[in-house]
Formats: sequence, structure tokens, C-alpha cells
Amino acid sequence: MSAEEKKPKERVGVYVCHCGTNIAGVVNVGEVSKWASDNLSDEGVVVARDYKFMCSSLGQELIQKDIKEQKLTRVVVAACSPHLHEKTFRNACKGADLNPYLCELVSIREQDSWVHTDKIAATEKAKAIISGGVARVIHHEPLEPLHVPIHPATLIVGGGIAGIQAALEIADAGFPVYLVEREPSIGGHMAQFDKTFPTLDCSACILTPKMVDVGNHKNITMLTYSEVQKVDGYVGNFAVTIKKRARYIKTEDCTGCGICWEKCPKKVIDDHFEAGLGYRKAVYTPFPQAVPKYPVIDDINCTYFVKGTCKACEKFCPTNAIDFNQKDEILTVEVGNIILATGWDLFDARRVPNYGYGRLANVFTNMEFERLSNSAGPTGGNIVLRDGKTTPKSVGIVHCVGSRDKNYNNYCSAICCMQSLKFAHLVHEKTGATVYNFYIDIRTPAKAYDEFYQRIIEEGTLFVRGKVAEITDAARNPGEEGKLIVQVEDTLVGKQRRIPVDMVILSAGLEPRYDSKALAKTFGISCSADGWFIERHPKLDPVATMTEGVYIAGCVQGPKDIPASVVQGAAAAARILGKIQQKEIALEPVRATINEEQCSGCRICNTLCPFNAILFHEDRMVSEVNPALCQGCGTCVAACPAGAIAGTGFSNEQILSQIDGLLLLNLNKKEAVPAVLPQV
Amino acid sequence: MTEPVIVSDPPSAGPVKHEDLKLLQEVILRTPGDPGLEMCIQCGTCGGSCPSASAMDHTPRAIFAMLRAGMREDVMKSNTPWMCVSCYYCTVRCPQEIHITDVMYTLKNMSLESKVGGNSTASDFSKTFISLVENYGRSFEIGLAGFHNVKHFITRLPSMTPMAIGMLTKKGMSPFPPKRIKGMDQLKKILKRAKELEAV
Amino acid sequence: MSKPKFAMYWAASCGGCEIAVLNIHEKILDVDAAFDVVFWPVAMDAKYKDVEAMPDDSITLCLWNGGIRNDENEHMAHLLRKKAQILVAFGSCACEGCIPGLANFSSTQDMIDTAFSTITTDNPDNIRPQASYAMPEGIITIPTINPILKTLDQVVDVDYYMPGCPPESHQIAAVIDLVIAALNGKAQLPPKGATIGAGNSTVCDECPRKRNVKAIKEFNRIQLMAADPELCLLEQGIPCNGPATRSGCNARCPSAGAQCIGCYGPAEGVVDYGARLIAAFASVIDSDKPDEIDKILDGLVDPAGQFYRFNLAGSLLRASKAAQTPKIG
Amino acid sequence: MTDTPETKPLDSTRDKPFEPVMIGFTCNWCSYRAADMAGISRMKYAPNVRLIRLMCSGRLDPTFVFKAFAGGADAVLVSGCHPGDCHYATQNYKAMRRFHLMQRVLAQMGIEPARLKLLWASAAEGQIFANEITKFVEEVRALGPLNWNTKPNAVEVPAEIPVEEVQA
Amino acid sequence: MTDYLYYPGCSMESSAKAYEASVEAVCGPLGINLKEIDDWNCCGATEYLSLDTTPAYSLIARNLALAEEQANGTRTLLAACSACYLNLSKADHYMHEDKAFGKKINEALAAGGLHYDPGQLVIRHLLDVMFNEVGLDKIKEKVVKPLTGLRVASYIGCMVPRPDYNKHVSDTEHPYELDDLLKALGAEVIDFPLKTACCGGHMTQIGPDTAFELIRRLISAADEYKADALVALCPMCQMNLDAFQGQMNGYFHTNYHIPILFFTQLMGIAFGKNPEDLGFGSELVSAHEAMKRIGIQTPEPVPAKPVAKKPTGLPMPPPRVRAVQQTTGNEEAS
Repeated sequence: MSAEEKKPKERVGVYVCHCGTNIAGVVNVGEVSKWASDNLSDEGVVVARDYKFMCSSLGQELIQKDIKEQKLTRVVVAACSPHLHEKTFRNACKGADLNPYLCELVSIREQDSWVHTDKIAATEKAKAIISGGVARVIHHEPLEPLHVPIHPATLIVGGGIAGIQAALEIADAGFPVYLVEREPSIGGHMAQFDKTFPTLDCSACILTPKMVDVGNHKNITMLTYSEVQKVDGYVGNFAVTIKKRARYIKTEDCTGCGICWEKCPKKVIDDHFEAGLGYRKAVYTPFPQAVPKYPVIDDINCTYFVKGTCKACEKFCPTNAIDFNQKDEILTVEVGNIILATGWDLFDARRVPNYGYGRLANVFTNMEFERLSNSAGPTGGNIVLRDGKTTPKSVGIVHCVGSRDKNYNNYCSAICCMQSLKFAHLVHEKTGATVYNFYIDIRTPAKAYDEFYQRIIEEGTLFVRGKVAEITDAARNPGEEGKLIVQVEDTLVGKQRRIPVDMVILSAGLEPRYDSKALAKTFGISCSADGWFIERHPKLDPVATMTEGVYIAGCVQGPKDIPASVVQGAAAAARILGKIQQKEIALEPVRATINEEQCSGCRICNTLCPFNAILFHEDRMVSEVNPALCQGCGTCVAACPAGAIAGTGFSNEQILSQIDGLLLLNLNKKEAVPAVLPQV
Repeated sequence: MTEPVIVSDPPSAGPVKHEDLKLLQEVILRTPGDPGLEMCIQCGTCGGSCPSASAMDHTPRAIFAMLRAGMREDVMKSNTPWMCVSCYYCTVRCPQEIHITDVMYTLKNMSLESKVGGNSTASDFSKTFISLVENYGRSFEIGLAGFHNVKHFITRLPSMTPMAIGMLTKKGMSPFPPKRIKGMDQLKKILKRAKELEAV
Repeated sequence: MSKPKFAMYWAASCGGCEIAVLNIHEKILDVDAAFDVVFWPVAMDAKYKDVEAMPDDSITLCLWNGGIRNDENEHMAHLLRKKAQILVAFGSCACEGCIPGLANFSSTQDMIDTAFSTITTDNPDNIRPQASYAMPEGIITIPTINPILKTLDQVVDVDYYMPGCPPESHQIAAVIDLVIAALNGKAQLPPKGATIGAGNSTVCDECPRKRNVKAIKEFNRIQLMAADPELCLLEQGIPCNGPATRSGCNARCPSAGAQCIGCYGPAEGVVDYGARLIAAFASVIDSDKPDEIDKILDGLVDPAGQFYRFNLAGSLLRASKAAQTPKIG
Repeated sequence: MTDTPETKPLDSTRDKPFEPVMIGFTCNWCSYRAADMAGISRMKYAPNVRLIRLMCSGRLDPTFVFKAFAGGADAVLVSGCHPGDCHYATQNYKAMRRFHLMQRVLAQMGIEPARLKLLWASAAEGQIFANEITKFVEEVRALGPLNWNTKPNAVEVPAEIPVEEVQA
Repeated sequence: MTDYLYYPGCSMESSAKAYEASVEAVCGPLGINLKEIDDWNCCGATEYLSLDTTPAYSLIARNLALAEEQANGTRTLLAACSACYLNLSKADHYMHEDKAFGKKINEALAAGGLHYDPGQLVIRHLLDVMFNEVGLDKIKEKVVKPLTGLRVASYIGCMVPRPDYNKHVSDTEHPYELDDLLKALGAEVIDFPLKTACCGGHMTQIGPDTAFELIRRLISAADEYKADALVALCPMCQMNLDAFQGQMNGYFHTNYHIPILFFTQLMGIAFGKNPEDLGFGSELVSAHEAMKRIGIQTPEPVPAKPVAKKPTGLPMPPPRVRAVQQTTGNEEAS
């Protein structure tokens, strides 16, 4: 297509901003606007102006006046980044009755005047950028935002402290909540802890009232022992499929009296709640304060399920609440918003061979220690060695196990310093043992945390700055026999030390849930390389995700302590309450659409959408994009071999024309003028 | 101890003299692959892991801090790299995945070049070993040990006699140098070129 | 009243298109009945001067088959454009360069060397064609070769495009019916620049094979494996160009157990045929690791040939760097 | 109309022998923001790259790349979020897959694969973005102009074909 | 029979003749055909690397180049000496990872008309091949005289499990390959905590005090665990622990007597080979007593030190799953 036969069908106005001297100091804005009006008239430019501050109300009025008087159909503003003022200029156009999407803001500040020093080159680049913008804006289409209603109910996945907090906030505001928890009881990791830092409140004492509130709340539907299987729909209108595992307990009849687990003959190592340090029965509630109070039968270990006989629980149940024939249930709930608060897994300390966990009996993990120290735990709160009776006389606490280590996890687990200090206190208080803390750095940045550190120093805990190299039972020197030897460089002294202790506690780090990637896929959100879910903005929007209507709270977003988890749970709830009150939501109209005529049903695009927005109609053999699910990334548009998918707002015509426009002015005036370019 | 540690300056906490800020980069560039040395967080895993730390004048971690501080002379004089037994504990345990053992090799190379230090027992052993290899293409343990121990541990020779006899009789080791490899010329050419390339 | 005039010309191509026209069987009689054939070198003797002598716009319908390889092709394109009312780029060569266009991968020199001095050529004296040669009888010339092969519309304005290598006979018959009907005022011709004798979608639309979602773990060569006769070939790792190739052939190749190689060219509105396939194939490679992706791609022998077999001359890049630097030595 | 001071520029790109023209594709969320970050931090880099904003590197259609080369660009930059950090979950991997295949095709077309660069830059990595662009410009400068020319000068064409003597 | 390229290393010809003999004796029955690289040269041990980087790597790479040249379809290059194994794989690794470095080494090789394409060879230690290629099942099949009653400490040393560039070994600190192999032979294998600790390396030559201490740690631990013998897989380890055990005893005024054997020697015994053909008798700390014990097939019960009794206290965590775990979080939901 050559230039002369292309009659400009649009009337374009070009506005070049000085931004004080921010742009005008480097780019010759006068020359640029003159160039645009002289050279781009074939493209449809009817007016080009430059102005001191286009974003000022006077600048906006200038544009509005031209739209009306010059009958502009398209507007190009050359100023700052669209991330700053795209909305401003779109609104200005809207004010002059021009569809806001017919305005294009091109950046000649962040991408030009601020990053270049050569004024001629910067001016030429500004011309090219504007030329690209003009070529592109011609192909813009008037668009309208999509409005969708919002279902008032909320799904919260994960019944730890973050999920509990969020559930209570929303339910208290009068809206329905579905709280899904994989374990038989809500409570999460916090229910396992002994004391909480830095105040040393009993963890269960502050958590259980909240759990009870959740259990009793009329607006909260608890779905424990359940997992989300599938999420369909989009913001405001999710349909969530949940698998409710069979408890083999008729909850309507069960009183939670506990006779069943008393009578159950099968003892199982409880590697969940008791961190492998205690036992439970095959029918059990994870802990006495469990909410709901009903037990579950663990069908992997239950003698009846394994061997076909026993049924002791059924025989003794006073209310006939045992039902061995129960099946898993699949149910679907409709919700408008979702909070993911699935928490974290403990780093497997067995992966660090030099620390000997799993090989050396008296090496414990932090979670084991929590149970050891917990008065409701397997030892009744006695801190003892693996033999179950000996009180340690010296204890080494190792920081950063599996954290801040490229061999395992590169990140800081955030809670271990404070947790280790807490352990030091508990050991000191309960046993009087000598306590060593082996650390790389002590990180105590939150309120009252450093004061706690001071307190622990004062109590006499010994601090050794050095990452522990190995923990061994191979004695080398007198005094080491029968002990665990912690070998470390005391980096402040610059010497290797071998410190014999009776017990070692490994502060193993926090990891994303083992199935976090699968979960992210289910909900159409993204994980960082580590596996933590990615927030919409790390500073300004830490609770939303890139998927509209899906929020994150607690450790699922990254390691954090209890106060931070509570804050995030409440924040996510507040965000959702705001949305629910609005009753509907406007979505950006940047979307993909499939031309069914042209679609051959090849199904190339079907796997490409992480938001499951592309449906394949088997009957008609065509694919279709659900506009409310589509996030507008354009991957399918680029991939469609038939060219049948169009991308609103970022169409092929727009981008190809922009390329032409950007190359219109060839800075170095090469000999061969490319054949496909319109001649200048 | 093999030899007294040579410390040129009297122990002092005074300011670092002649900070050579290119030092760290030089060590990194001279080590094959990407040793990642600039990433050291001074955690001490290396020093804690080192089986021969007791023979070192500085722990590896301290050496890395000294490299950063540009203390060229002190590092070159340190016996630390020479005491490295290449057990690679530090390398696999290092949370920053620094190729510590390889860095130790580089430091040995540099200390020999600098001529201010190095451990003469260790470097002599390496040199003796290599001169045999450069002449025969293969190493020659008995000859090497004999030659080396006569030079450095003459007073200990009596205690070694039973072992030496055992080596020759029980192990059947030959007291004569090994047969030269066929491609000795080729090997010499390769090493000559390699030395030229090393100098670049 | 004289009948409308028909012409057909054979430029740089194999001649299959001419055969395809005859392959419409008795329909050819309709052509004869409806048209005066004034110029059709493959079917009847004619001299260029006869064409030059014709009044401008006197030929009603001219089917042009072949790409523009030499100055003679170019001259004839201009000439027939002037003489014809409707100029149809007929067949893949005229539309998008087709197999002759593959020479655009190599320099002119390489192309000539390949033609005249490979071991399959019996040319012991290594004789090369000369543009002109002085004979006792005088100087004789042959057409001069252009450095790169061009499509018809890169040289002259084209009214319609009829893709295919060659166009399917049933499609040719349908087009002829349409033109005759239009001449009789019984039908409307499509807008200028349209693709005729083909569908709007791609080959998959007509392909009977079962298909699921795609995730390519490795590319296979059809001749080296026992392909499932029912299942989509691409899903079996066979690089089938069907998803990007314009429909209209009734998915002839995939139905017969061979992968589509793309002779019907791009679908409606597509700027660059190969780019569509690059995007599509690459998107469904089932790996996120650069090394693994490379390993999978190693299975795709000659990707440019795979994606541009019929379309190189008509693509955005048109010709390789080597072909752009003409040097005939 | 303008109050820009009329000062003589210190140097001009025109004086240099070869200034490559490059087109860069950025995603809306990471690499475009990295460019913004470079701007906000006033980091300096070579002025040769002109950016096009896509929503995601997954939107990158090879057509755009070929169009840029055919249109006279000497090099093309494709940039997006780091692997694993894509704002659309995994779409940057699709860009990466296409990039690998495009490089192979470009090589066959005689375009040095180094003229097509893939750069991951997060929104915070303004410095990396600036450095990489300067580096890329230098690399392309070393490669020289691409001069994509689809209208090569034909071998001398006689003005008129002696029609009598040549039979089709 | 499977062909393997084989790099014996200098020690095999001198101090470790027992290793050489026993390797030869057991490889045949297991279907391992060792194709010794013609005209190989010394790998430089840890010494050349200390002096000069480029020449040191060039010295190693000459062997790789020769091996590649003589490969004839075989890609696996076997070494039995840990130091040789590590040096060969180290050179291959860095030439591959650091392209400029690889080019430099090849430039040096070119002076001798040689060239090596990094990544062409898979360099493996004999133990790795025995365990992962031959497999314990096949080894068990060959056992005619189980080592029942022999209590051994399996000692792998440093350079096979670390840095383990190509992840051939199960763990960097507590690998199970040698334990399992010795158990397959019928031996009683103690859980030796210093399994991969250092033998002293070249410190016997340059810092004997340090070396004696390192040797003492190993020998005393083996003694404490009442091991009859310590089983090694590296000539250097064997020599340090064997030849210097006497001097070490003198230095510390101790009286340890722990024979140091090569694992192939014990394999040979289990396969029913004649002890003389396996190099028995060449060790300085005699293995006579230890071997006599199984010769008469009456193992004396030894009071074990840290044998776990029936657990009465708190449960231990289950052992780590036997697979080199990659980063977590990649697993799909179960």
C-alpha cells in the first residue's frame, strides 16, 4: 500500500508536552510539534501543538477545545509514561465526548528526555515515537468498559490465622463466607505453637476464641477436611467446586464426646499436628480445641478400612454417629471474590545432610520443639531429649536452616530469628540449660522485637555469629563423647569452634505449600520462582493478585509472622467488602475475541490461557473467549495460526502500524529505503 | 605446625594499608567458571567446615573479607590456601554457592606469582610433583615423597623408615621413575602453549 | 456480439496450474463456449507482438500463473496488466512465490551453480547461460534473471488471488462458473483484492482428524513413525501446517495421511504466513526450559523451509540476506 | 511557540558512522515499567531503541519482529517479566519459546540471531534495562547495518526484449 | 560386556596395585570392559591446580581429548581414583560452563594437535557405575562367599561426593552407595559418621601434624565403632590411612590397628577370588586378622555402640526419601 492512495480517514491531534524542562530541556519540543504537523498530515494529523504542562487543567482544556473545534477523531499526547497519566488524558477526551480509548499517550519523558543527553538524537527519537503513536492511534477503536455484577459471598481457602481473620471481618460485615480447610480442624500452624513472640502469650489461648467465633458465626459456612478442585467463572461470578472428604462421622449426630478415639485401638504417629513427635488414633480430632469438634476417621490407617474388621468406635459411639459408608461429597458454591490463605510448609531439615536431622536423635526441628514445649504436647511441656526423659543441660539453636541458602531456599524466612530467640527463652526458663544461638544476622525489625532480643541476651543466652557448618556425634576431643558437637566458625573471633551440646533445635524455614503451583493454576494466579504467590504490587497492592477477584493473605504471599498475617487477612477482607458494596465492577476492555468464521478449531490456543478464558465448543468445533475471564495478555492473539483472534486495544493493525510509524523517520538515513515503508 | 606462620606486620587493629580494590575482581576473573565470590555474606560456613582450619592463619571467610578490603599482601602471605585439602565441604555447603576450593587454587597461583609469600613446604611439594609430571607425563609417588621429605622433614626421616620399607616391599612400589608416556613431546607442547596463554 | 476474451500465462512455475485448468474436465467446454481464448501459450501458438497489438483492457479475464523470476516475466506482467480487465494471480507461485520462491533463500550465484554444476547435472565443460551471445548470425539474448523472485502483486496490481499448488479443480470450476454468471449479470464478483476459490478458515476446519489440546514434547518426521491415522498430526509432533493454511482443499493431505505443507497460503487477513506457524508451534512446545526448548526445536529440521515453503517470496522478509546481494560471477 | 533554549548539542548521532535503529517490545507490567524506572532514576542509555508497549511478552507475534526487520530496523529487542514472574502467570515462557524458534528462522534468512535479543527485566530493574540496551546497541553496532533490502538492484535489464527472437 | 573408557591414574601403577588388581578381577564378572586410554598422562592431582590454572587444566584435558579420540562410540569415561575422577570431571565442567575458558584450553591442546568438545564424555567413578549401571542385583548374583561377620566402615572421602558436578552421587555428605554395595556383599556396615570426611590429602606431605589429626579422626572413629576394616575407594585415601597409620599412632601415642581395604578387594573375596590375586598382603596395616574372621565363618558378636534400642522415647522422623531432592514446590498436587 503506498502513501498516496491512503486518504487519511481520521483527524488526529498531536500534543507535545514540555513537562517544564523535564522534556523541553532535552527534546526540542517546538521542532517536534512542527514536524508532526508538517510531515504527518498524510497520516491524518490536522493539528499539532506543544504546551508547558499538558496534564494541567489548561493543557487538558486545550485538547478538549481542539476536539470540539477541529473535530478531532483521534488524540496523541506525547508526554510522560502512560502508567502515570493515561487515565488523565483519556478522561480529558471523555470530557469532550471523544471515546477515551481513542487517545494514545506516548512517552517522550521516561523513555527519551530523561534517559538521553544528546539533544538531536533525543529530538529525532521523539519524532519517531510520535510518528508511531499517530500510526497506531488511527487503528484504535472506541471501547466501553465491561460491567459485571458481584456475588456477595466470598470463598476463603485456608483456615489458619489469616483466613480466620478475613472470614470474621467479612462475616461480621454481614456477608456470607465459605471457609475451606484441608485439615479436619481450622487453626493452622498457629494452633501448634506454644508461645508467641515477643509477648509470650499462649498461642492457643489467643487463637481458640477466634476459632470458636468462626464455628458459631451464622454467616460462615465451614468446609473442613475439604479441598477446592476447580474454579470456573470470573470476578464477581466464580463457581467453585469443592471436594468434601468423607469423615465417616455423621456430624449431625456427633457430640464430640471423644469415646471413639478413646476406644480406637490403632495408634498412629501424628506427623501433622504433633510434628511427628506424638501419637494420635485412627479416629481423631487433631487437638482438643478443634473446630469443628467432630473427629474424622483416617481411612488409610483405620483397622476396619485396612483389614475389614474392628469397628470399635462404632460399637462404643453413644449417638451412633459413625458411618463407615460415607462417601466424598462434591459441592459447588457461587462466590464473587476469593481469598487464598493456604499458608506454608516447613522446610524438610533432612535435606541438609550436615545437620544430621533424621540421623542424630537429638536434633529437633522448630516445629518439634513447639510441640515439645507445649503443655498440651506429647511431653506435657517438658523439654526433653529423644529418649523422652533426659532434660538437656545445653542446647544449640541453629538459625537459617534451609533459608538464605542457595542450595535450598534463597530467601529469608522472616520469622526464625524471633522464633529462635523465643526458643532460647523457653529452654532457659524451663530447663535452665545453657543455650547457644548460632546466627548469620539477627533480624528483629518489628515493634518490640529488638527489645525481646535484648531480654534474651540479658537472660544469658550465648550468641555465636556463624552459620553452623555441621552437627556431628563423632567425638574428637575429650568432653565431646555422647554429645552433639556443633562445629561452626565463630566469625567474630575468626576461629573454628566445636561446641558440645545435648540438644540441637533447627530453625527450619518456611516454604510454599508443596502444591502451591497447582493451586496457583487452579485459581489462575502466578507464583514467583520460589513458589510464593505474586501480589498485584509488592508495595502498593500486597493483597490483590493479577487475577481480578482473587486475593491473597498470610504466608501464601511470603513468609511472615502472626501480626502480619492478621493484618493481611483483614486487609484482603476490607478490599473485598469495598467491592461487594459496589455491587458491580468495571473491567478494562483490553480483551481477545475470536472470529468464529475464521476459527478452524485447531485448538492451538486452548492450552495457552492461564485464566481458562478460552472455551472449545465441541459441537461447532470453534473456540471462544470468555471476555470476563480474559485478562487481555494477547498470547492467544499472537499464537492463532489462522489469525482468527483479535486483540482489542492491542490489535495487529495497531502494532504493525506503530512499527511503520516508528521506522518512518530513519535516523541514519540508510541508503536502502525499505520497500514496504511509505515514502516520506 | 609445619613452619611458623609468617606475619609481616605486628598484630594491629590499625587501618588497612594500601587498599587494593581490584583484588577481589582479579581473583574472580582468574578462577574458571563463575566462582561467585562477590556474593560472600561472611556467614562462616567455610571456616566452620574446614578440616584443616586449625593449621590456617586465617579462616577462608576472613580471607574473603580481606580480599574485599583489598589487603593484597596479607592474603598473598597467608598460609590459608596452602592448607586447603580440597575436601570441598565448604564448596557444597556454602549458602551462596561460592566455588571456595577453586578460589583457593587461584589464591595459590597468585601467591606464587606475588613472591611475597606462600607456604614453601606446600608450594615446593606442588612444584616437585609437577616437575616429575612434566618430565615423565606420570607422577612418581616414592620419588616424590623421598625427595620432598628429605628437603623438608629431614628430622622425621627415621620415623618414616618402616613405612618407606613397607611401600617398597609390601606395596611393591618401584623405586625407579615411571616410564615416559609416548606423547611426551605433545604434552610438552601443550603445556608450553598453556603457560603462554596463562600469562596473557 | 463477440465473446469475452480469455488469456492465461505461464511465468516462473512448474506448469501444474495449466494442467489443473485442463483437469476440470468437460467444464473446459464451458470456458470455450463462454470465452474467446486469445492468448494461452501452453495451449496455442502466439507471439508477444500479437498481445502488444491488442487494445488495452481488451482481455476480460487473464489467469496468471507463476512468479516473476526474470525480466521477461516482469515485462509480460506489465503487458498483460495493461491488456486485461481482470488479472488473477492464479496458483501459489503467482500469489506468494511457491517452490520457485525458495530460491530466495540463496544468492543468484548459488542458484545458478546448483542448476548447472551439481553432480546431477551433465555439464562437463561447466557451461553457463549468458544473457547475450554473439553468433555469426547475430546477437541472441535470453531473459535476464532477477536476483529475487517476486510475486505477481509485487510487480503489478492484482485483482484476485486464487491460491493452491495447484488450485483444486473443483475450486477452479466454481470460479469459472462464478465469472460466467457475473458476465451474464447473474452474480456479483467479489471485491477487488479478494481471495477466490478458497475458504475463509484454515485446513483444520475441513480436516476430519480428532483433536485435543496441544502440547508438543518432540517434533517427529512423518516418514519415520507410525502416525495414528485418526488423531491430529500436530498433536503427534508432526509439523502439519494445516492450522495456518487457508481452507479450500478439503484437507486433502491430512485426510490422506500426510501433513499439510501449506500450499493454500495464509488465511484471510494474515500478514505473514510463516510467522503464524512460528507463533503457533512455538506456543504449544511443552517446556519452559531454554535448553529443553532448543532440544525440542532440533526436531524441526529446516524451520524456515517448513514455514515458508510456499510463501517465502510473499512473506515480510521476502528473501534471505544472501539473495539480496546479487552478484553473478 | 517554544521556549526551549537554542543551544548547540554536545554531540550528534549523525556524526557517527553507524547508529543502529532498533525496535523494542516491552510488556506492560515489568519491562515497560523497568524502562519507566530507568527514566525516573535518570539513568542514561543509548537512544537507538524505540519501544512498543504490549500487554505481555506473550503478545509478541513473530510478524512484528519480521515487520520491524523488513521495515529497516537493525535489531529487535523482546523483553518481559522474569520467568516465573509473569503477570499473566506463564505467558512469558511462550515468548521465550517463540524467541528460540524465531532465532533459528532468522539465521536461515541470513539475519544474525544476535540481532534479536530476549531480555527479562522486572519493574525494579531500571538499571539492568538501561545497561542491557546500551550493551545491545554496541553489539548491533559491531554487527553493522542490516540494510534489509527486498529490492536489490537487478542485473542490467535490456530496455526492450527483442520479441521476434524469443518464443515463450 | 559393556565398554567403558578407563583412566587408571598414576597411583594404580604404584601405591595402589592392590586396587588395580582387584578392579581387574571384579570388572570382568560384572560385564565391565575397561578400555584404558592409550598414553594417558597424570591428572596433576591437586598439585598442578595450585601452581598454574591453564597448564593444569590443559594437562587434564589432554586425557579428555585422547579419550574422545579413542572413544569409538563409548561416551562414559571411568576413573577409579577419586582425585583423577574429580579432575577429569572438573575440567569437563568448567570447559563447558565457561566457554572462553574452554576455548583457551583447546587452544593449548591445539599446540599438541588435540581438541576436546566439553560435554562429550560422561565422567564417572567406578563405584557410581557399579551401583547405578551394573546394579546391586547383578552384584548379589555374583556373590559366592558372603562377607557375613565382617564389620566394616564404608569410607568414601571427599572428591567423589563433592562437588559432584553432574549429581551422580546420592548425597554430598552421607551417600548410601558404598554402604549398600558392601551390604550386598554380606558385610555388616556401620553407620560411619565420617564417611565423607577428609583423609588428609596431600597434608601428609606438607603439614603432617594436620594430616595426622585428620587420619586420627577417621581411624579412631572406625575403632570406636568396632569396625574390622575401613573400606576405601581412592588410592590416596587408602595410602594416607594405611601407610601413615603407624606414624599417626606414634604421634598420638595410640595403638590403633584398622586395616584399610579397597572396596573392590572385598568384592573380589565375595566373588570367590583368590586373596593374592586381589592384592591382599600389600596393605601396611595387616588385614590378616580381619579376613581370618570371615575365613572361619564364625562372626563374633561385637557389642555395638550406638545401635538404637526399641524406641521408648519420642519417635524419630522417618529417613529422608532416597532421591536427590530438587527444589521443592515443583511437585504437582497429589
